[in-house]
Amino acid sequence: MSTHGEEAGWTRDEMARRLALDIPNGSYVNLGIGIPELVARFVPEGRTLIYHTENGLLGMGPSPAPDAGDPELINAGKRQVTALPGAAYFHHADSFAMIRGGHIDLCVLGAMQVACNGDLANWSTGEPDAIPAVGGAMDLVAGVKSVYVITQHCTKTGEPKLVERCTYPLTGRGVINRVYTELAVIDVTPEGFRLVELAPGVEFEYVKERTAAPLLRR
Amino acid sequence: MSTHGEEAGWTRDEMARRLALDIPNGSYVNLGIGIPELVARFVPEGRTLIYHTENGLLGMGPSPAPDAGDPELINAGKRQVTALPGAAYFHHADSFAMIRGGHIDLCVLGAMQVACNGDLANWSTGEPDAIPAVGGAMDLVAGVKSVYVITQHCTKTGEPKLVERCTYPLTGRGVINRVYTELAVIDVTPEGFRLVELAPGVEFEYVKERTAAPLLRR
Amino acid sequence: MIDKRVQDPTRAVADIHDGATVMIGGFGEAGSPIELIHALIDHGARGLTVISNNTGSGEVGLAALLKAQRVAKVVCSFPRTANSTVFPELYRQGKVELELVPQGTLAERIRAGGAGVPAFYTPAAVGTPLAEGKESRLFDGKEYLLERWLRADFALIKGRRADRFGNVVYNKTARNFGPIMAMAAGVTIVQVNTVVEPGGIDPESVVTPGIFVDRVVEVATPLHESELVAAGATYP
Amino acid sequence: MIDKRVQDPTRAVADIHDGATVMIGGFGEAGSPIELIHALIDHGARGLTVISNNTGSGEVGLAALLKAQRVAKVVCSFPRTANSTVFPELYRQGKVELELVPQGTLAERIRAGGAGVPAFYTPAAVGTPLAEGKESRLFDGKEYLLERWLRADFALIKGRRADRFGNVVYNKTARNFGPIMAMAAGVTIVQVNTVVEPGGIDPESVVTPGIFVDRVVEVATPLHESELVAAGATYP
Repeated sequence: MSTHGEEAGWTRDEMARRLALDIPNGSYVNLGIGIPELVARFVPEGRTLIYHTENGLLGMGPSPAPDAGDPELINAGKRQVTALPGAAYFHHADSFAMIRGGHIDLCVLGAMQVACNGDLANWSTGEPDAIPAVGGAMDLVAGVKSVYVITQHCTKTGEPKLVERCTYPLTGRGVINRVYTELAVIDVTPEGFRLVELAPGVEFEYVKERTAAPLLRR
Repeated sequence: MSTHGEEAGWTRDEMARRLALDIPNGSYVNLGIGIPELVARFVPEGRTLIYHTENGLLGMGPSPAPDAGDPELINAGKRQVTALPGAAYFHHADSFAMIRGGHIDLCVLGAMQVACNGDLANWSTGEPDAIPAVGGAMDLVAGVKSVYVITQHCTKTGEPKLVERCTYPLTGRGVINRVYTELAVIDVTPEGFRLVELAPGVEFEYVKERTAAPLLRR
Repeated sequence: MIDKRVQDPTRAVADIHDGATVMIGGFGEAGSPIELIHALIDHGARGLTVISNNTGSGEVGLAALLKAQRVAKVVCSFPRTANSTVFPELYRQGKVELELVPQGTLAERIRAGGAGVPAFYTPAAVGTPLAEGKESRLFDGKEYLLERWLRADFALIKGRRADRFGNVVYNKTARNFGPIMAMAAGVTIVQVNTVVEPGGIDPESVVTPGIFVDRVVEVATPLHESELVAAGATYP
Repeated sequence: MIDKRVQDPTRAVADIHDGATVMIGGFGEAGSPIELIHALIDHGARGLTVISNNTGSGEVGLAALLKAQRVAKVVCSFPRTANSTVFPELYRQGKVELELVPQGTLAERIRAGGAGVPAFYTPAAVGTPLAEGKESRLFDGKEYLLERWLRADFALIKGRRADRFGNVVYNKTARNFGPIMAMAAGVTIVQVNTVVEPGGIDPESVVTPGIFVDRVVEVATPLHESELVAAGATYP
C-alpha cells in the first residue's frame, strides 16, 4: 500500500469493514446496492444488525443456497435473499413509513458526488438521453436517521467525488453524515468536511489534494 | 295503527326491515349503535351483507353465545360480537381508510336532526356542560358511499327531526342520502326532502305536518 | 444479541417523565394495556398528555390514571362511555383539558406521525365545529381540512404475542390503535400474554414489525377492565 | 352468497377500456401479475396509463405490454433494470411519457388514494429536480413537498391465496405494492395460486381484506418472469 500509487488506502472489503465497525449492536440498517452490500459481511462478532430492504422485508439474511431461493424473496437490487428468524414482511407503504418516519437507524449508499454541505447526488448524471430512475434513494436520505456514503474517493477518471457543490442532480439536500472512501473516513459537519481517520499509510495532504472542497483536520 | 295517534306507522323493527330491503346483496355495511343495529336482523333471505365495525373488523357476526365471548372481540358500541368465516381484523388507520376512501357501501346512523340539504347533526346538543364525544361519526358521513339515517320522525317532545337547517352542531354537511322514520322513507335530493314511501296507513299530509322543511311528493 | 424484553411493567415505564406525551392503546377495554397503566400510576409521572380513543371506565386503568390527576390533557375521540364518570367530572371541574378529534382523523394523525408525514388533508369534520380554526382547501372541487401528525414520547400498548426482537401480533379487535401508536412514539412499550423466540411468529403474519417496538413485557394473564369495573375495583 | 371468483384472466380484464389508468403490482418480477398482464395484451386496450414501480424486463409481462405500444404513460420510480430494454427504447423515441416518482412517495400517494387522503406532505425529493413545480411548505422549520393521491380505474395484482370474499395473503416480498394498489383502484383484480373457502385464511393474518378486492382469478402455477427472460421468451 502506498500513499502515492493507484492502490493507496483500503480495499473495498476494508472500507466495508471499517464502516461496519461504526454500527452499534441492534441497529436497523438499509444497505444500498453495490459496495454498501459488502458491509453486511464484516459486522464484528457479538453484534446483531437487522437489515431492512425497502421492498418489504425486515430481517433480511444472506443469499440462499443454490436452488433454494424463491424469485419472490428478493432485495431492493432484485437479487434473491433469505429471511432470518424474527423477520417480518410488509407492504410498500409500511416499508417507506419505516424510512420516512425515522425508524431506520442507518442507511449506507453509494455516491456520484457528496458536497461539503451534506448534499448528495447519486441517481442521475443529468444527461439528456439518460433514462431517469430514482428508486427509493430520495426517501432514504430524507428519512433515515444517519446516512453514510461508501465510495471510491475519486471517479475512474480521477475527478473528486467530494466537492464544494454537487453539479449532478441532487438526491437530497444536506443529508449525508459521513463518507467512507479508500483513503479516509470523513464527517460532514456544519463547518464542512472534517477528517475522522486516515487509511493506513495515507497522508492528510494526499486526501486533501483529491478532495474538491476544504477538508478540516480532526 | 292509526294515522292520527301516537302509534302511527312502522314499529322500530318494521323500520329496520324496510331499510334492510334497500341494501343490495354483497354490500359492505357499517351500522351505528342503537336502532341501526336492528337492520342486521332483517336482511332478506338470499342476500349476504358484510358488516364493518370501525374498531377493526370486517365480517362481524351476531353476539356470542353466553360465556362464549371474548372481551377483546367487540363492536363500535363496545359490545361483544363474533367474527364470521371470511372475516378480517385490521388496525384503526386501515379501518378508517376503508371509511374515508369510499370503500364502505352504506352506513346507517341515528340522528338528532337531518336538514333538507343533507346536513346531519347527531353527536352533540351543543349544551355548554355536555361532554363532547364524536367517535367515528364525522369520518363515516364524510367517506361512506351512501349514508342512511334511521330515526323516529320527531323527538320525544314532538319536535321534528327533519328540518330546514340543523340547529345542533353538525356531524357533516350535505351527507345524508335517505331517511327512514316510523312514518315514511324520505330521500334527500338537490330539491330537498322528497317522499319515497309512506308507512301503511300514514297519509302524506300527516308526515308533512311533522316535517319542519318542505316535503316533495314522489 | 437483540433482546427487548423488560422484566416487569414497573421497569418498563420507569423513565416516563413528568409532562410526557403518552399514547395509550385500546378501544374501550379491548387492547387497553391495564398493567402498564397501573405501573404508570405507581411510577407517579404527572402533567401527562394522553392520546387515547377513550377515557376509561370505572376507576381502574385509564380512568384510574385520570382519577389520580396525572393527566393534564386528553386527545381523544370519545371521552364518554358506559361507566365513565371520572373524566366527565374532572372535565367539568376544569382539571383536564380535552382535544376532541374525530376517530378516523385521530387514527390517521397517529399513522402520519409514524410514517413521517407532517400533515395531510381529510374530508372528515368539514363544516362542523371541529373544523374551527383549521385550514381548509379544495382539491378537485371538494373541501378538505389540513391535519397535523401526532407523535408521542411513549406508547403503551397491548399485544397477544411478541418475540424478543419486538415483533407483535394482537388479539382480535384489541389490535385497534396498537400498530399505529407503536409507529408514532419515541419509546414503544408493549405488554403481551406470551413472549416467544424469534421465528415463533410467522413473518407473513407479523402485524407490528420489531422496528417499531422498544420494550416487551410479558403479562401472562392480564386483568379485564370490565370485570374489575363490575366488581367495583379501584386502583391503586 | 358473495363470490368474487372469475373463471380466467381473459374474463377478469375484459372491461379494461382504452385510456384506462391501471396500477400493476410487483417489484421486479416479485408480485408481477404476469398472466393478468398477458390477458390485458390479448384484450387489446390502448392508451393506458400504467402505475407500477418498474417497467418490466425482457419482452414478457409488463415489458411486453409496453412493447405492444398499449401504454401512453408510465408512473414509476425505477424504469430501468437489468434486461430492461423495451422502455428505454420507447422513451427515447418519445413513444411513452414518464412521470418519475420517488419510490416511497409513489407508495404513499397510492396509499393516500386508497385511504381518501387527497394530498399530504413528504420530505422526500425536497431540493431535487423532482421537486420542480411542486408546492413546498415548512412544518416545524423543515421543508416538505405537497403530493397528491394516486387512484386508478383498475389494479392488477398477484397474491398467494384468496377466498371468494376477496381476502388475500401474499408470498414474501411479492406483497410489495399489492395491498395499497388494491385500495386505490375502482376495480381490483387479483390473481392467486389458490382460492380457498371463507375461513380458510386466519382473520388475524389477512393482509388485504376483501372489501378492497373485486375479482379473484386462480392461476395455479404462474410463470416466472426471470425464467422466461432467461429463455428469451416473448409475448404474445
